[in-house]
Amino acid sequence: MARIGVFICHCGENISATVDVEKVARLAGKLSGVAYSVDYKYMCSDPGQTLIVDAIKEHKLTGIVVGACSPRMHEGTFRKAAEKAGINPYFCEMANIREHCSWVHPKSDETTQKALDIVRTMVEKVKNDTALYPIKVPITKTALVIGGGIAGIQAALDIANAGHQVIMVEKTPSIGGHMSQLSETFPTLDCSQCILTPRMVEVAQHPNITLHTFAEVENVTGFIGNFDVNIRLKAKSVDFSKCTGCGSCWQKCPSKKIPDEFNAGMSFRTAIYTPFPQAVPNKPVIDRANCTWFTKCGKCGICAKICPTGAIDYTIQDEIINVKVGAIVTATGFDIKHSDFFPEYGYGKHPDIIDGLQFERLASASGPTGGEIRRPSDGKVPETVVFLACAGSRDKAKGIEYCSKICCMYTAKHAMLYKHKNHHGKAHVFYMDIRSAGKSYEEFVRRAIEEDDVNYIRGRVSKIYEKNGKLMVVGVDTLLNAKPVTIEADMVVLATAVVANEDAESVAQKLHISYDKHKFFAEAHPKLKPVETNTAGITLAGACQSAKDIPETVAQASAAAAKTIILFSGSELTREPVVATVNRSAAPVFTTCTGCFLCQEVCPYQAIEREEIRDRAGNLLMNAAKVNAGLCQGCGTCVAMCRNKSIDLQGFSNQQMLSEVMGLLNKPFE
Amino acid sequence: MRIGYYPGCSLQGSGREYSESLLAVAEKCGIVLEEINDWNCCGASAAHSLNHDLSVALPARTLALAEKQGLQQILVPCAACFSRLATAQQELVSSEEMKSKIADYLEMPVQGSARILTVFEFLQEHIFPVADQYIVNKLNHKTACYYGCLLSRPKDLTRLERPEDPMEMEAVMEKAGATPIDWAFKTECCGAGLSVSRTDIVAKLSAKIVEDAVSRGAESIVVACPMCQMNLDIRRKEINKQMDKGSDIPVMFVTQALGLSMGISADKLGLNRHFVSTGKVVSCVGRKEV
Amino acid sequence: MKELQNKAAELLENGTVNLLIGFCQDVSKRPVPYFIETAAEANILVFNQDCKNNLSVYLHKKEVKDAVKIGLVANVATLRSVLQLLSENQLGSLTLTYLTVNSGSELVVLGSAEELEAYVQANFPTCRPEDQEMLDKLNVLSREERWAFWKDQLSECVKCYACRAVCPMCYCTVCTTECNQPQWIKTSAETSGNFEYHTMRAMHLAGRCINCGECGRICPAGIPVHLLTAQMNQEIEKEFGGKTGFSLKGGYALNSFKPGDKENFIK
Amino acid sequence: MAETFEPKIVAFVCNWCTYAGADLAGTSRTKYATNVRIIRFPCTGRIDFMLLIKAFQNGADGIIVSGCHPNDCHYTSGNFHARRRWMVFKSMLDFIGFPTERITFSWVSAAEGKKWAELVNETTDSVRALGPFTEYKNLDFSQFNQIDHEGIAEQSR
Repeated sequence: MARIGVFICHCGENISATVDVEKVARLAGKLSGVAYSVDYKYMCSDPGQTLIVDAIKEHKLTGIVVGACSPRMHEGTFRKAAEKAGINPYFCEMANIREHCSWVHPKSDETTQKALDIVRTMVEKVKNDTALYPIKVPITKTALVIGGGIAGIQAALDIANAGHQVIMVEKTPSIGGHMSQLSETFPTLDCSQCILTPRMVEVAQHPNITLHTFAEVENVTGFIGNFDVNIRLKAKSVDFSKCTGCGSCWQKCPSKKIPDEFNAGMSFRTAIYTPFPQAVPNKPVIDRANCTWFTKCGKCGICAKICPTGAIDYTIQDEIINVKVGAIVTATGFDIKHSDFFPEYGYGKHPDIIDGLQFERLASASGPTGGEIRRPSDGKVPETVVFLACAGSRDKAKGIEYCSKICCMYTAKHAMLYKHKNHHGKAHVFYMDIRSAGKSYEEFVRRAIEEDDVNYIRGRVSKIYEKNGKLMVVGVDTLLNAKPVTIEADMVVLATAVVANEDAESVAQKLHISYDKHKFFAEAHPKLKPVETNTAGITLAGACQSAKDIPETVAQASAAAAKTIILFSGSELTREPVVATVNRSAAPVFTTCTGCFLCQEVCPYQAIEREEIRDRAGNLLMNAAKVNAGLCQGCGTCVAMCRNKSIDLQGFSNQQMLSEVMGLLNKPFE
Repeated sequence: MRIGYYPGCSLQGSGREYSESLLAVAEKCGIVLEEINDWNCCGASAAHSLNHDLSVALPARTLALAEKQGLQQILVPCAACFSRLATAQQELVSSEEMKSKIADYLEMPVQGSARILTVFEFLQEHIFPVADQYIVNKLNHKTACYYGCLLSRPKDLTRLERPEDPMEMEAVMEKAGATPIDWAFKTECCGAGLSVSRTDIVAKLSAKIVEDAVSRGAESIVVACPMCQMNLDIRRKEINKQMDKGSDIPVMFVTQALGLSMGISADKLGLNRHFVSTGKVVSCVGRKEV
Repeated sequence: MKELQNKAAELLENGTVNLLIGFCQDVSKRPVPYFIETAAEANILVFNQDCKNNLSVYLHKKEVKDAVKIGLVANVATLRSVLQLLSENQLGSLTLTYLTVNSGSELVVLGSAEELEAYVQANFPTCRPEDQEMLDKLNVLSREERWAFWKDQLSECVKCYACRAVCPMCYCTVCTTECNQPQWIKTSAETSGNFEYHTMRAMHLAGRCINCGECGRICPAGIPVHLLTAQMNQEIEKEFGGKTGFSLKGGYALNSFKPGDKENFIK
Repeated sequence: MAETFEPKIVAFVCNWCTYAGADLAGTSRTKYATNVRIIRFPCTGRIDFMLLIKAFQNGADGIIVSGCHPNDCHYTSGNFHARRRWMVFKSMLDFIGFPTERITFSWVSAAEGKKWAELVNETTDSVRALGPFTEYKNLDFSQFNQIDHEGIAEQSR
């Protein structure tokens, strides 16, 4: 016979202000199966919890209902209390009479009645609660870091330095990401590569880090602590064990007219190449789409001929390797819109209308112009440069409502760099607002305006067209009594919007993580879980989650690393026992499951397995479904799918849910 | 498929040749345009700045008449008329309240269900499929296709594929054998709104347009809006004053150009009515490749 | 007929099948299911239009399963149910041979699941006209009229569960109607309980039922229960595509989804 | 009578979105009708149609079923499966002439406390307008019905 205790919380005034808590406690006491009921000012306070513990002991309670706040708030607290009193914590249920009652209804009999109904419903549930025990899951203490940009690098180093194994997967031939393309970084103007390359080398040399460049994650199965990942190592066509990175192959390669991704298409590279001189690893791969050996079946082959170590091997194929990891850090980075996205700026027709990354390369000492600002069309040094902030960003019409965050700062930096390199040049910036929130960011922008006299114009640019060799930038100055202005420029730099990678969606689907409408990956909670995803064990770092500058990215990467290290700090992980189970019973029935396995399809976690039920002689009697408690996350979709209720969900069992409904409606509402 | 026709005032006055050439082309291609009986002013330029209801009611009446006539689609060549009718239609379909209100004003039911065709949609859907068999001449010359404001804005009404840099008129001119140039003032304002009150401003604005077209080697400017045509043509004297050296580049309607390529006589297309002689273009007919 | 009998005899003779499930005629010349284990009995087999029973239902019976190698005299509906069952991982332990008569009234023998699939897809039936007629009738009725109709119909139900017993898709060893922990379905045959039962039955068969119509035919109260699933299948095919008892792969509409599925009914 | 009728509405909601959304309505003190009683499920995928029938059978006048918006499901696809099941269930009920306007399906995210409040109010109003749900309860005391559907029934025998 159930002996249930009901504990009604006043939550100070929060509940008692609109609910007659004494009445609820009094009437709850009359419910069948309720052996004790009481109300108290603060149930979650220490005395409150002690009250519960004592009551459980004194009245030999078999289960308790706490009528207080949302289970999402204090379920844990009170379950601990129940445990402390010596009953299984899963015999404790919360009746949410605050968020769902006292806070949303006026003081009235209805409100009190509703509170009582909620309590009664949970009493009915508790009657059907069963003892549950946490599930222990072993943890593979190896982390997978997807993406070799600054975010991935930071996370990998932190985890590796904590003494755990890290596998890093980078899809391009070198790590470094967008940061390696940058010239100098705001607000300190220190050279990006100077601060980044040592980190890249550290990654390459770290004993705990296994680096897979030119590789992509193929698919991910498993769950927190136990992910099973297939990685596709794309065919490099170069045997890295032999290659010394001497470079004679790419010097001799005849196909030299391939747009160079690293220089944002402003120079050319060869078919066998390393993306940039400081690449890590500094060994080349063959871009098969552009190599005559592969496009013109077997023509050329020069690199193989001249390679002193015979490292070139055209026969190498893609290889899929399987790794087991306990946690995954997603640091896949971002992309930007390019000038061809803007009809009003000529659909990218004009070579001298460039985007931010292109300018970075122009300004970079390692760039195509050796750091001199020369315009792409004719290599002339531009005398007038116009910078457009918010190119695409904060523009509903362009489908990009959000602020790209980094543009205000790098536009100021670009204008500054240009002025530093061409003292007599003119730099104009069109902007909407200057968003320079960040340590010494505002000062940086002021410096651009005041010391380097960059001309800031508050207004948008409606069109840019070319007229006898000049780019006519037609905009408006909204501050000086809103005059239309036309600037004759030699070069225009668009601070184009930061957007998610093209393949972001497919990556998210491989990882089973959610993403927003702009395809940026979704954090588990905007404030309290900004680095976790909704899939336990998978964290986010950097711009794959939203536009970020370097310091922010590094901070988040370290946070993701911390989360991973915390996970790795224990030998096993305890999980909520809210999982599905397929019933089993004595022979000859064994189970009511008919083995139709229609449930297998609906399980998002591939948690439903086949079990062969055999007699002692080992003859197959039947196939039945079996739930892998480690994989199951407890959504219960299979339960509703199962025609004859052979699968049930612990903590939300058919018996529990039905008795809630009955409890609510049998004698309800009056 | 019956196609209703709403000329509007311009096409009976300053822009007669637009109507004439359009009808000539349609006739050539064996397409009958049914003029809407007893159509009235679309209310352009004035009504919407004075009285909102009136600005809907005026075009709505025409729509109602078209419905009465059982027309499922209406061709509205004039850019201003199109803008007004399309706007009114949107107002009607988006609000039952407005619908009944307007119906009361008009004392007849109005749904706003008919499809309103821009001149480009008409040409693409009805003329293009049959055009090739009628096109006899190549209109070999460089031309600047000028859209102006009302054909390109607002983009939800005008339904151009790329409103910032439309290509619909270019498609027509290529059919006619001309070579459309890439230029910068396709969708700039010609100043029509001020064409009576502040001709000086009109001249300034239009001058920019003509200047850019000429500077990029255009031999003609093609338009699909009677106001644009009027400004660039009639006001040429003032316009030329605004340019360092004047220009006699002819400004014709896209339908006139198409008509020429179909071998329709210049007079029938109203090419004789322009202030700036269109002789140059007419003489392009059959000229060898540029 | 002779052909069928000979084939049956042959199959039993050469041990291709140990048990053959077919039809013979009872005294009143009505075709009734008949099980034969020896070639000798084959000569009483019949197969004609009146052989409506869906014999595949017997394949779930332990006694039948024990025979392992089984021959089945089947019309297309029956073949569809076998196909559906195979897609639901049933009948795995059996080797089945199917004897049927095609539209050209020639005997067809199908020895493998693949042959079965091919034959079914080639001879796939449309909704039975009499059912379609009824559905159309019901669908034009007002909501209240339909309610009244089913209310009147289902008040006749005595919960004999014949519809369940005759259905090849109702193969659960323990049905939800027998669950008493919790008690999902009222045991007594009062109308509300009958509604529960029949709604549940229809939901469980929606997207799986192969429209053989046996449940309706067998109902002692003459309730056209088969219409519920027939209607459901049409809805499902309309919304999600896919036919029941059509392929070995199955493709059960209710354990799959498309991100773009209809949701205009959701606020 | 009708004006004093207060409908009983049961809400079947998922833990991650709609339940949290209702919590949000609470924390932001958004007031709404008292008629609703919430039953918490881990996911809309868990919601068994049998429970809806049971609720009606035991005196619910209206039902709300609500969970995460598509693509927001905490379990990635539970709501997609639920959506199909609801669609089929609804047309099933429509076919037997069940007044499906008494069931409101909805997506309410954890951020949509306001939408939750509105949903409850709208549903309460519409169900109040429909009046008490007696059809189901009366089933067991069904007198013979006026309309001649015997004819239609005959066809099937």
